Amino acid sequence: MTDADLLEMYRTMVLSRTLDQRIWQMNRQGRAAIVASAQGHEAAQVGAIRALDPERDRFYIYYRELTTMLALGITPLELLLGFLAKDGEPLSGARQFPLHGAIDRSRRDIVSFSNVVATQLLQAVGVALADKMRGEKRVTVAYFGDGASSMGETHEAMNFASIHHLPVIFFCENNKYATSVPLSRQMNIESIAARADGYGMPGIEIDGFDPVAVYEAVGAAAIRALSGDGPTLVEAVVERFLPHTSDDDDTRYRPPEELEDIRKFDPIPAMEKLLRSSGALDDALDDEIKGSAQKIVNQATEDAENAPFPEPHDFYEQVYAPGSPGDQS
Amino acid sequence: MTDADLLEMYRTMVLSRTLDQRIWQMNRQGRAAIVASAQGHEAAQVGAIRALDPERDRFYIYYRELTTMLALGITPLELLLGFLAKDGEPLSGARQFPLHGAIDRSRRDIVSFSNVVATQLLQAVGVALADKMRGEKRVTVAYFGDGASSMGETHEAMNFASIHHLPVIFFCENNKYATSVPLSRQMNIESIAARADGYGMPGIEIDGFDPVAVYEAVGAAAIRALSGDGPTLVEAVVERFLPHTSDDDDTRYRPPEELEDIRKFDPIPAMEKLLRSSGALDDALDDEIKGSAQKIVNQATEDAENAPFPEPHDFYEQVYAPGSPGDQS
Amino acid sequence: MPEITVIEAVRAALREEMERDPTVFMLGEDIGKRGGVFLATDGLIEQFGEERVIDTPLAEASIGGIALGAAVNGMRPVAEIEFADFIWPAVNQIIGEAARVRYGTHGRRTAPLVLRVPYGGGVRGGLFHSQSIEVAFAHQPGLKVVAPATPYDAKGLLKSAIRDDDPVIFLEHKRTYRLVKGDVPDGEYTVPIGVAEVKRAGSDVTVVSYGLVLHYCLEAAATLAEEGIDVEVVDLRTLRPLDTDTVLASVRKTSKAMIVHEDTKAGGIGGEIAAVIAEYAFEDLDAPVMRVAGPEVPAMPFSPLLEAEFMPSPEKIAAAIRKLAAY
Amino acid sequence: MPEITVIEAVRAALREEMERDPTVFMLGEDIGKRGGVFLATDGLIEQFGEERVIDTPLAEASIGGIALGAAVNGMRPVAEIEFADFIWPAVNQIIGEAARVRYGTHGRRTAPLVLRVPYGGGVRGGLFHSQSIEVAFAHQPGLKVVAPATPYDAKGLLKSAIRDDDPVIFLEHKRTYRLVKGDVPDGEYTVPIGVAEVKRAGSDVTVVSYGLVLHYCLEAAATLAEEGIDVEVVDLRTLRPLDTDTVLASVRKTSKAMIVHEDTKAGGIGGEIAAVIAEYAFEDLDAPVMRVAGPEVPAMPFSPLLEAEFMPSPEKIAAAIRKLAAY
Ligand SMILES: Cc1ncc(C[n+]2csc(CCOP(=O)(O)OP(=O)(O)O)c2C)c(N)n1
Ligand SMILES: Cc1ncc(C[n+]2csc(CCOP(=O)(O)OP(=O)(O)O)c2C)c(N)n1
Ligand SMILES: [Mg+2]
Ligand SMILES: [Mg+2]
Repeated sequence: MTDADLLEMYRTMVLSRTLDQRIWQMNRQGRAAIVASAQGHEAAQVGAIRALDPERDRFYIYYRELTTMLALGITPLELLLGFLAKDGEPLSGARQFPLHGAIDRSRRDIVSFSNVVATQLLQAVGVALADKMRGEKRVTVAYFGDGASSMGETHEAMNFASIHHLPVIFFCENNKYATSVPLSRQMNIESIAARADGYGMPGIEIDGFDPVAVYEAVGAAAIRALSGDGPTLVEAVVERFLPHTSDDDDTRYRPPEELEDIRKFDPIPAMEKLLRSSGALDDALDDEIKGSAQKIVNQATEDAENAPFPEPHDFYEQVYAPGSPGDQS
Repeated sequence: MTDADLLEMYRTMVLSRTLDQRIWQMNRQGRAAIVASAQGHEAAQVGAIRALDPERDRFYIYYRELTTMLALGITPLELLLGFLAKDGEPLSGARQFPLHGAIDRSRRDIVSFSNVVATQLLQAVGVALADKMRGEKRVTVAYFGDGASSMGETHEAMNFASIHHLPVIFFCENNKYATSVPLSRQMNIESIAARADGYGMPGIEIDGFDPVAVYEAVGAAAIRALSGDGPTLVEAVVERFLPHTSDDDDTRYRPPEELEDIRKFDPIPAMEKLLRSSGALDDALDDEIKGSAQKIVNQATEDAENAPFPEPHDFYEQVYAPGSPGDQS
Repeated sequence: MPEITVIEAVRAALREEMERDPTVFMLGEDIGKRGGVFLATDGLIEQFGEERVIDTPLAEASIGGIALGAAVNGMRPVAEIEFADFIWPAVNQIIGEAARVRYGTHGRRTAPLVLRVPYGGGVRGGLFHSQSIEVAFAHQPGLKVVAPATPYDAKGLLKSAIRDDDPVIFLEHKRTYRLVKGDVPDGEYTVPIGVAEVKRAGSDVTVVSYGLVLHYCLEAAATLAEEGIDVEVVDLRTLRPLDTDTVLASVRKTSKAMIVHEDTKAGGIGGEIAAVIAEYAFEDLDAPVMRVAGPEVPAMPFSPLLEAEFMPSPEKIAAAIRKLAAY
Repeated sequence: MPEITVIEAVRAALREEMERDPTVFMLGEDIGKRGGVFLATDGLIEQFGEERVIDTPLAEASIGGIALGAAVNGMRPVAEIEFADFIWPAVNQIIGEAARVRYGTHGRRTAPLVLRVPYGGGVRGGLFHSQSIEVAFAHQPGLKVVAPATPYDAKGLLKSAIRDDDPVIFLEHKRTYRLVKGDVPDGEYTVPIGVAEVKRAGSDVTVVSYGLVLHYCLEAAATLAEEGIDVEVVDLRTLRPLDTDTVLASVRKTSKAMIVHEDTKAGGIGGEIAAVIAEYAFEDLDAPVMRVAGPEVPAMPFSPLLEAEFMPSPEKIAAAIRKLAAY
């Protein structure tokens, strides 16, 4: 990985954090209805995308993938339109929660239909099965949290993908909490990656604060997938810096020491330090990166706030295929 | 294990085989609607019960547990009434398939509500949770097949039981087929017991043709359960000697060589040989055991055939609690 | 009589029943220290400990199946599904199993469990935090389905549900949690399952409803009273078994019937009520049986104008009643 | 026109569609060498190979979810649920997800999948091999639900379902598989989704039905014809979207309506049909809208006399029609 690569990752992480803070703030001001923050997950998300091909691969994300979206080229304005449920939102026409729906396939194959945890895993497996049947060489990445690992469907998805050697990467962002439920009440093991053995696939646990480690693990998994050898479970251990969502209050269930501890190490300043020490980053460049993130986010905020809410004129559209029985549009 | 123990196991196995053959034959004659045979599973089932306490423990069985039922003291007549859907059937009042329903709790805690594969596992976990909450020292055994291991609910059951150190034995009778689907299309691993690691519990694979090996494995699991240390996954590898059920035709999907191979070793003659070689069994005793099994089954057949079908007079009973809203009885 | 909210009524019922009966316990996601995402179980883990207030893994099939097993083994579990939208993984255990335990064992086992299910929209919940899921459950014999609209009914019916010897699906409309207030006596009382209530007496039109939109029907009735239309509003309260007697008595009096629910129309509960009226009150009817219900789209959208388009409102309901009254 | 059975019609449709369109493939339990437990897929793995006829693990959520993923990614999966009774683990993916894909992505993704579901009783299937499960699906906007009764309709509708761009639940009544025979042309044809058919014209009473009991209604109609009662029998064929025009036209002609289904009554499809009639044909009705349906027990029992007690029969239906005709 070159300094240029590292710098680009850094730029995306800074942009993500800036945007994330803005959205959180807008929620607190009553301007955004609900927000799930990616703060603490940025390094893992940016490292994973770096190892993949945004044009070739398919991304079955979940709601905490703000950095992933930015790394895949979705703009802050588009994302903000989603958070404000405004017209022009690119995933669902503002029919859905922020980050839910799908990006036009001609642009990116990013899908996150639903809020229902873990449903995307079986769907991602079906997507990969279709690619395999057609002989298309693509990787499908199924993103999920530690909480999703408890769902029966997650078991079924891993099992099927491994039986059929499907080109899937199961990418787990383990932030040690499913809303308020800590790992110790979710499982009697230390590492989710340890489950991989039971499906006959490789599993690897990595430090999700280290984007290069994530890049390497996902890269290896992608090579395996593209070679037809089957799926891999990659577990990136991260921290959730903020409450589960803007509706949550994590002081109810996380001890004060823990809340203090998790903020002690932050992958973004860590990356800054690394880049500065290698000489790739100096004050001027860092100012440019942070300043431009701020500018982009400010402009996007203004534009998104000025956008109208969608009117219900197309309310009955896309229930069924146009002209098909049941179509009321 | 004493010779007397071994002899009693042998007696149950012989009775089970005799009854099983009778039921299969009655199905072929159009006298029993549907039959799932336990032939090939007898050693595993009898060995497991030997290690448990029929009065203390709870048995969440599935449809292939004919030997288990006999070993727990349910009579051939009672079972035949079930296979013929006759009045006096002790599990469901003949509302259900053979072997489905529940035995009066005052007699035995044997439950098999439903034909829906794997549903019993989560229920068994809930049962064990209740025992733990009340401080009752009992083992709950959840029986299932290799096919059931694919269901999401199986994953959830094992995970929860292990988190809460519940007194459950997950007893898998792996006969290498889910109806027609061989292991290789069910999983990309060799042994289901290997999954146990991923839940933080012990898993052991044993030869299900060896009742003593099964007895020992289940015995160790019971001690662990009763000590409050949590669940164990015991996988008994067996063979399904007959088609999946009487509605199935296994020659459609099992190669002729395989069908021949699986019958080469039969745990019942093997047990006979073992007992004879130790001197515990001679011709006279063997004749008595086989003859009495035949007599019991003949008498039960006659009695069951003479029994009437239940009339619909209580058709609306037990939909809701008597006198409760919705009760129509 | 203190005035409390629906969520307070639910919480009070849970606490009192746990105090009364040691076999009552709770399981669900985030119901422990978090107190439930709606704070229905706030304070319970502190009072009763984590043995009786169990935070489950994120796994709804587990919540259904483990509650069922514990119920069969002598306990009275009260399980929470975090949002109704997430109930589908549990239906195998609830519709498939719990509903049939008593019948399929000829009474040898029973399943006295309660599944508390926050449902419904108008809360900016979008496609997956707004669902009405009553139809699948209300259709299944063996289950009871309760859907209170007021704090009084919520508390009294939840107590009845916990004491009931059959599986009960207890539907709590999320929008009523903090919006709807009402008087609730301090002492012990229950409200019987299976009994509807006339929430407003009237002579011109019968409106049958439940849940959040019951309140919208009452609002509409108040508006129409000023116009000289006297509306009787029947609150079903229980969706299985249906109290058809109360519904039919009302229709026989007014001769005009309308059903209002938030759930989508085709195949909704309204169809069953209309069918009962069309069969058993046919001779009394002076007008078609009409329905006001959610539109035929897969779920409630997120953006505010879209959500408003979905929801029945007092105005939409009043307009429909006006038409029916004029028939 | 050769006479074939329903199962042969299903098999022919599957084979022809797989030959026609390489994106069509099959997945389910035991559908490979076993040919499906009802032999619906007999011979397909030999003709199309195990890449296009996939034996899944015993896991219905997988069948639903993987079919959905493949459909979203350009394929046309036809999934089999071995028995309707086992569909519940899949509803999270079908009702929760597949039904909402098009709406929730504003058309950016679609889910052209078919779920073939053998359902219904009268086959000594007991509590868990006899279920009618149409209600939960027919209530969900975004899904289409088809339930043919004859070989001709089964073949033509299955082809339409496979070519449809939305998720279709295709209900095959198990008892009709070998019992019901009928003429089916050799060549290519389809039957449109969403269109009911008058299977017998008559002037005195309209009977609306579908599936196995549609045939019982026709038997009852034949009996009653000899008694001078002229029954019109409407076969719904599609349960969502409902063809209310055909139903209403018939009721406007006969002025008397009855709905017959095997599924239990309260909250069944019959409620919706009755409601539509009570709203839109009110002025034309000369009698209450009546329903004949399964009893309010959790499921169909196994023992023969008990099963018979559950099932609607030509005699029970004829008796009910006689009453309605005499009203
Ligand atoms: C099936 C289902 N159950 C419950 C919820 C409510 N819920 C939303 S997110 C969440 C926690 C998810 O935790 P995890 O998978 O670890 O992801 P994280 O938010 O920590 O990134 C819960 C319980 C849901 N969306 N879906
Ligand atoms: C959820 C569910 N899906 C499908 C079926 C149909 N079915 C009944 S038994 C069976 C195979 C079970 O195999 P396994 O668990 O290995 O048990 P075995 O019969 O081999 O002992 C299948 C597919 C079912 N009963 N339940
Ligand atoms: Mg987490
Ligand atoms: Mg097996």
